[in-house]
Amino acid sequence: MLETITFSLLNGLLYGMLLFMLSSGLTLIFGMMGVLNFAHASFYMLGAYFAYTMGLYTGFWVALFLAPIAVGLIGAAVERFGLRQVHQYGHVPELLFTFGLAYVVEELVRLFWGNTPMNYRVPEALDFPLFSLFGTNYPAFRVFVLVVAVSMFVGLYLLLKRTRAGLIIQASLSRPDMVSALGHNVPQVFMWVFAFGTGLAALGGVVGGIQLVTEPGMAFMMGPIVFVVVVVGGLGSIQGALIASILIGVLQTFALSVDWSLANLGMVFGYAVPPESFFATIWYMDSTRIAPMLPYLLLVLMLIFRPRGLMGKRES
Amino acid sequence: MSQETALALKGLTKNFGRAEIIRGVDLDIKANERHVIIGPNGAGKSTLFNLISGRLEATSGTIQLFGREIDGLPPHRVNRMGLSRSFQVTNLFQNMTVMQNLRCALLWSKGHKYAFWKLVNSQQEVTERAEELMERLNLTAKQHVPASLLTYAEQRALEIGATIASGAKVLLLDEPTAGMSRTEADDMVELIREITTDCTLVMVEHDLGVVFNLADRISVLVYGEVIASDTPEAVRANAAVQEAYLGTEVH
Amino acid sequence: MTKPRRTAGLFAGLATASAIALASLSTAQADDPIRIGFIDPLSGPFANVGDAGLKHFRFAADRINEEGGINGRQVEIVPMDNNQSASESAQLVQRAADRGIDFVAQGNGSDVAGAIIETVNRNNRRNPDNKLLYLNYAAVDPSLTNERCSYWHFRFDADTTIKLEALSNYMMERDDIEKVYLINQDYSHGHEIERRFQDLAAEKMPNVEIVGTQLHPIGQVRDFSPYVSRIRQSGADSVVTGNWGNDLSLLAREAEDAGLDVNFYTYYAGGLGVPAAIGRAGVDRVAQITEWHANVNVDEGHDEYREWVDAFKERYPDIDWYFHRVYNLMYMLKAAVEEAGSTDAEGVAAALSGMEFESHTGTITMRADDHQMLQPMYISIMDDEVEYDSENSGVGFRTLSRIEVEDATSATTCEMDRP
Amino acid sequence: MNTTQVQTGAAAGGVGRSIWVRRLWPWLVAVVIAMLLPLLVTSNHGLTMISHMGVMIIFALSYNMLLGNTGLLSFGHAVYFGLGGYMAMHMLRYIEATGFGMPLELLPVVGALGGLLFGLIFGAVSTRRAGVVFAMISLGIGEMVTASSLMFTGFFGGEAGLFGNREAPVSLFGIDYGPGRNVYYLVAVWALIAAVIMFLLRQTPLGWMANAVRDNPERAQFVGYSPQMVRFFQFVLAATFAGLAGGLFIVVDEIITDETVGMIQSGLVLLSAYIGGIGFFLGPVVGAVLVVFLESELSSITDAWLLYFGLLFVAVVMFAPQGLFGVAYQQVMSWRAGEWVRSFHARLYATSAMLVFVLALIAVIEKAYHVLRHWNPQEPMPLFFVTIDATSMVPWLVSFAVMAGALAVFFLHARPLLRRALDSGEGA
Repeated sequence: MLETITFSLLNGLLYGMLLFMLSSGLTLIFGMMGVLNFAHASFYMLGAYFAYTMGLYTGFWVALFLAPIAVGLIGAAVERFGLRQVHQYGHVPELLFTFGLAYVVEELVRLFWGNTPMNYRVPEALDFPLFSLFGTNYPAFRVFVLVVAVSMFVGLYLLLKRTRAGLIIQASLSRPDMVSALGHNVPQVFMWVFAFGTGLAALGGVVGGIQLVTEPGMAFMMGPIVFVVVVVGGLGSIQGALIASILIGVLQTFALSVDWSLANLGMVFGYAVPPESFFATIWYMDSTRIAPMLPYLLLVLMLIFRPRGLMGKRES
Repeated sequence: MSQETALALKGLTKNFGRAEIIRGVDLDIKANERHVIIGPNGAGKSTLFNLISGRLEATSGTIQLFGREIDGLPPHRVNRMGLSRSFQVTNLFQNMTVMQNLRCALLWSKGHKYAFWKLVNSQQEVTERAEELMERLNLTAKQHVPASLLTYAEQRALEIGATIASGAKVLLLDEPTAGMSRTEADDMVELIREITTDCTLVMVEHDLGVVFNLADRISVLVYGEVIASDTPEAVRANAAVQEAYLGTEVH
Repeated sequence: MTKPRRTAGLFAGLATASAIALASLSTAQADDPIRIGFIDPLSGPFANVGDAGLKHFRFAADRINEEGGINGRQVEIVPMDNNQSASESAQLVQRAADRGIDFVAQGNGSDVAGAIIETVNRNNRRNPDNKLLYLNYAAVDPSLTNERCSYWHFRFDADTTIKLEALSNYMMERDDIEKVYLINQDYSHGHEIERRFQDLAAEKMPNVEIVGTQLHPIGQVRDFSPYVSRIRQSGADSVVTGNWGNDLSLLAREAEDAGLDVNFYTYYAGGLGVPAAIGRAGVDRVAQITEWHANVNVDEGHDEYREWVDAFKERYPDIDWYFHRVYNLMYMLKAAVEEAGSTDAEGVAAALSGMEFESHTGTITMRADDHQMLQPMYISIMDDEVEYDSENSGVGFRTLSRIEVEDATSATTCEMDRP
Repeated sequence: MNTTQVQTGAAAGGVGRSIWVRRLWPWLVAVVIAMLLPLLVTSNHGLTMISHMGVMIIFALSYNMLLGNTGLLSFGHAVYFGLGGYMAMHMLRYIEATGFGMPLELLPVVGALGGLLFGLIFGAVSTRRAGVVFAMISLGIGEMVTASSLMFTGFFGGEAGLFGNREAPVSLFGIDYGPGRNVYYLVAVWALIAAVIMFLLRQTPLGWMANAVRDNPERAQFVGYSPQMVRFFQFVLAATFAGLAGGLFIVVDEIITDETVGMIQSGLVLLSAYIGGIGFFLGPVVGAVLVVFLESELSSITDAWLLYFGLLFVAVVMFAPQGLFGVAYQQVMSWRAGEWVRSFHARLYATSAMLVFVLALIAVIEKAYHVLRHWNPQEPMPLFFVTIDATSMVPWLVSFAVMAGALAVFFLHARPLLRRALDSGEGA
């Protein structure tokens, strides 16, 4: 049991940190620009593909830095030539623009890289078991992912709290109208925030593409869950995104690793639903089968009872 | 004039964080009186309106409308109980025409509620009443013009029209003449006088000419407290008021 | 509307234009080539799977055409993208019938296969002069040749029951397999394997204890570590799984990462991205049960077929000839059309039903009772020192055992309506 | 989307007979088109496609009751479509099994009731707020229902879905619903009924207040309406019509799978409504027809169809947020205003420049697909009536040159010219 808990925690944390790398950029973009970027996971995918392709020529370590920058530049271009045009029509068209963009990016990835998963592997320097726990090896690359994610959080935190640029961004996370009031070139600021946010997603893709699988469906798979993280954490809140990422990561991992159903709860109270009754399906449903639904349940409940999320300062 | 109390505020307070904006307001407004609230900027007049109309929730205290408690109710419930308000900043259905704005304002009071089995255009009563209102507001010629394309004075008139359309017994008007020229303001005052012959009016106003011309009673709100509430003459003579308000602002 | 006339006029124009466009698109013509409608996902998340199948069919068709075609007629594969959707597929079957296509082929997803059977049945009933045959090359749900069996459906792959039958015949003779863990995707395919394997274990594998069963959501799990730690806790030495795609790749990689020492017996480790995704992690660890794999040609010396496989690789360097059953399907269809003398669905169906065919792996039979192919099966394991690797991954498969036809068969409950 | 908010207002005055005649004739045109369409489309597949168009028209119109009329952006509207469809399918199977006497014509009503039921349940929790909160709740509910489709296999029939036979129930009018044509007429009649009802709903007190709540929820409160209740009623009605569409869908397809409740279906109805134009009653109708047509036909013409689909959508959002119908409407208005007379040549010029650009872009995309996706890129490739070798430089250079040229002409010459033409008109 201790083994299950330890590993669930470790793996939940790891998955949570991957989620955080995606959601931090999304929450930043939302907080600042009010744009719910549906294509955010597409930039995560581009990060993975770019890093894979660059890595073939430059090796993993250079790609780790170059790929997010390249994707960030694409993000800047998308903002400059796409979003900015749509901005005048309001937030719904902005959101729909990114919705369409997600389709286009996926098709382009299929066009250039094909439909099959990429052979994107752990770099040799990290391809060894770091330690062994209860007889199970823990690969070094996972620890590396954790290190990258944590340093990203720390870096982001310092950037926001300690630098002038960060203070501007922070101010505008809670009061977007402030930016222009402070005499900043709003479109320019938006462009770089968007670039920065997509770059963060790409960094998540560089390591996530290895940890998971680099294939054209990866954006579609991650997209909705990242929204859940950002909304649960509170739109525009980096700390909230971190907490929600880990919460959802651990929650999902636990639900998968512990066999549990309402029937267990019922037994504690000495109550059981007859197996043939209407509610029996729900009553005897394993937690493992409910697991994929949990984040969305959390999302809906959160929005009903606390629409600003865990750490959010405003509703929308 | 009947002596029934239309609106009664008791110990009303409102805090924003640690800032106390309304600090224990007690106020009785009789039915059918024209009651004007004055006070310096930042005294909390608009906040008071927002509390009464349900836009904001009071921190403590009670609000009664014809003896029924309304504090804590959402704005639409307050409205249905016979209290209607206008806004300092024009707050209309900008994309709808004059006619549509007035009809929307009439639908609930004419008992149509959320009906989806009858057409708005075939409700003769609503149409007639809307036409009547337009006539009174001098907006008949503009009935098919979207609210966003009206002049400022016309928008203010429509704002008042939308407020009174439902035939509410208590009207809250928030600076109806703000930003208007002298003649426009005079027209507006005439309009208000005309439409409030048989209902209770509570109004926030800066223009003291308008205030003393229209008010049956005046309340003076300073830093979230009512320091005086009396007839215009008595308020004019009140030393505290002169010191706190008139003395500093009126020459 | 304020401007009803204008808007209605526009709408009328648009509708008329599109109607004319429609009309021009859909005219049936029966011309020279024998056409096979290939219905599988060619876009969207499963595109790689359908795309690989299409390449197999095209290659085989080109070979047949080079050899002179069927009855002198060329064979043409008509790709039809179903987006992995059952209802889309049903429409495509209709379209195929409209176009005068006589055969439809499909493989991915038993749900889609079920829809196609229904639609083909319905079409053959409602349009008796425009009948279709459905050639199934990969959908393995047993019900398709049992309670839902149809005279118009022919399955060239072994169904789940047969695969497990073969696997159990292999396992019962291995004394190093004692504790088996079943992990499967939570949908009918996975359920079927779980149920069927448990039955077989009780029936004839006294040496095997099932130490755990697990269903997991399909295509949703990004992190298999909780499952792997459960497998470890169960003390299993073997895992049987019907997982495919990422669900298999991630599972095998996670097992390798965690240092889990078990063998995986799988359905789909051999193709469609899985070898590349698993790589050396699978050597001597991941086994598959299939009707053929490339190194069978080396072991059994099928030189002619090696040439075929090599030519395919030359034409499509990214993938390998994987579906031996597409070879069977195309050449059996050829034989059936030649026997029937035409592409008339009824004649071809009659010829295919019960047909015996000399394939590279031996004599195979399309059982007349239920139109299920009976063929020898191979259990093979990943190996990085074999002649043919899979999809340029550096690992291929080495035969562990060949299961002869009589050990790779199962009874059917099919009660077929025959015309 | 703010162009024609409450279009009823202009004719607010009397309701004379002549107005009714004028109002009625677009519907008569629609009836005539719907009646004649099967004469042009005779193949089974074509009939299925136009039946799907009918279904999608109802679905997209119901979606627009949310997005266009009430300002509620839903990412989970397919939930009600799909669940309605499942309800109808269960009824169909029940009829098949027991011979229950419900006629096929009324089966869609079962779907509508299903939509109503789930609309009541989910609407109650999701309409408290509009905006992002509503959008995210709808996304969450959509994902939850999708996830549960594999948990409750009894209801959803697992991934294989459920089948039914539309010939099993009796017919009210003794019609044989085996042939696709008869089913098409059933769809057409229902689509027309649903469209008329939804059109009239826009003009009821609820429909007006939906617009009011969309534009200014606060003011709506101060005229006595609870925005939440207005949203809730609109939501439930929209879900009911979505369920009706779902019920018709299973009559056409005789199969239903869990993809009908899924994100892709929800996305498709959003695309349909938006591409057509959410500010107009007929916008979603145009969008639905176009989307079904493209989905069904484009995929058999080109591999790149999803890319074109995505690009079309992005282009509409960027350059024509009023939707395709909105663009057409503007052009007609502009024609009426006489602007076409003085700017006809400039318009023609600008449009053809753009058209050339789009054609060159299509050429580039097709060539890219040929080179990158075809097993043998050297194989000659047919493109716009010529056959080219996509691996040689020349066709690429030509395409890019044409693209750049067309863009330059458009931005540097045609557009300024068009602007001048229009401005001079205003001055005159």
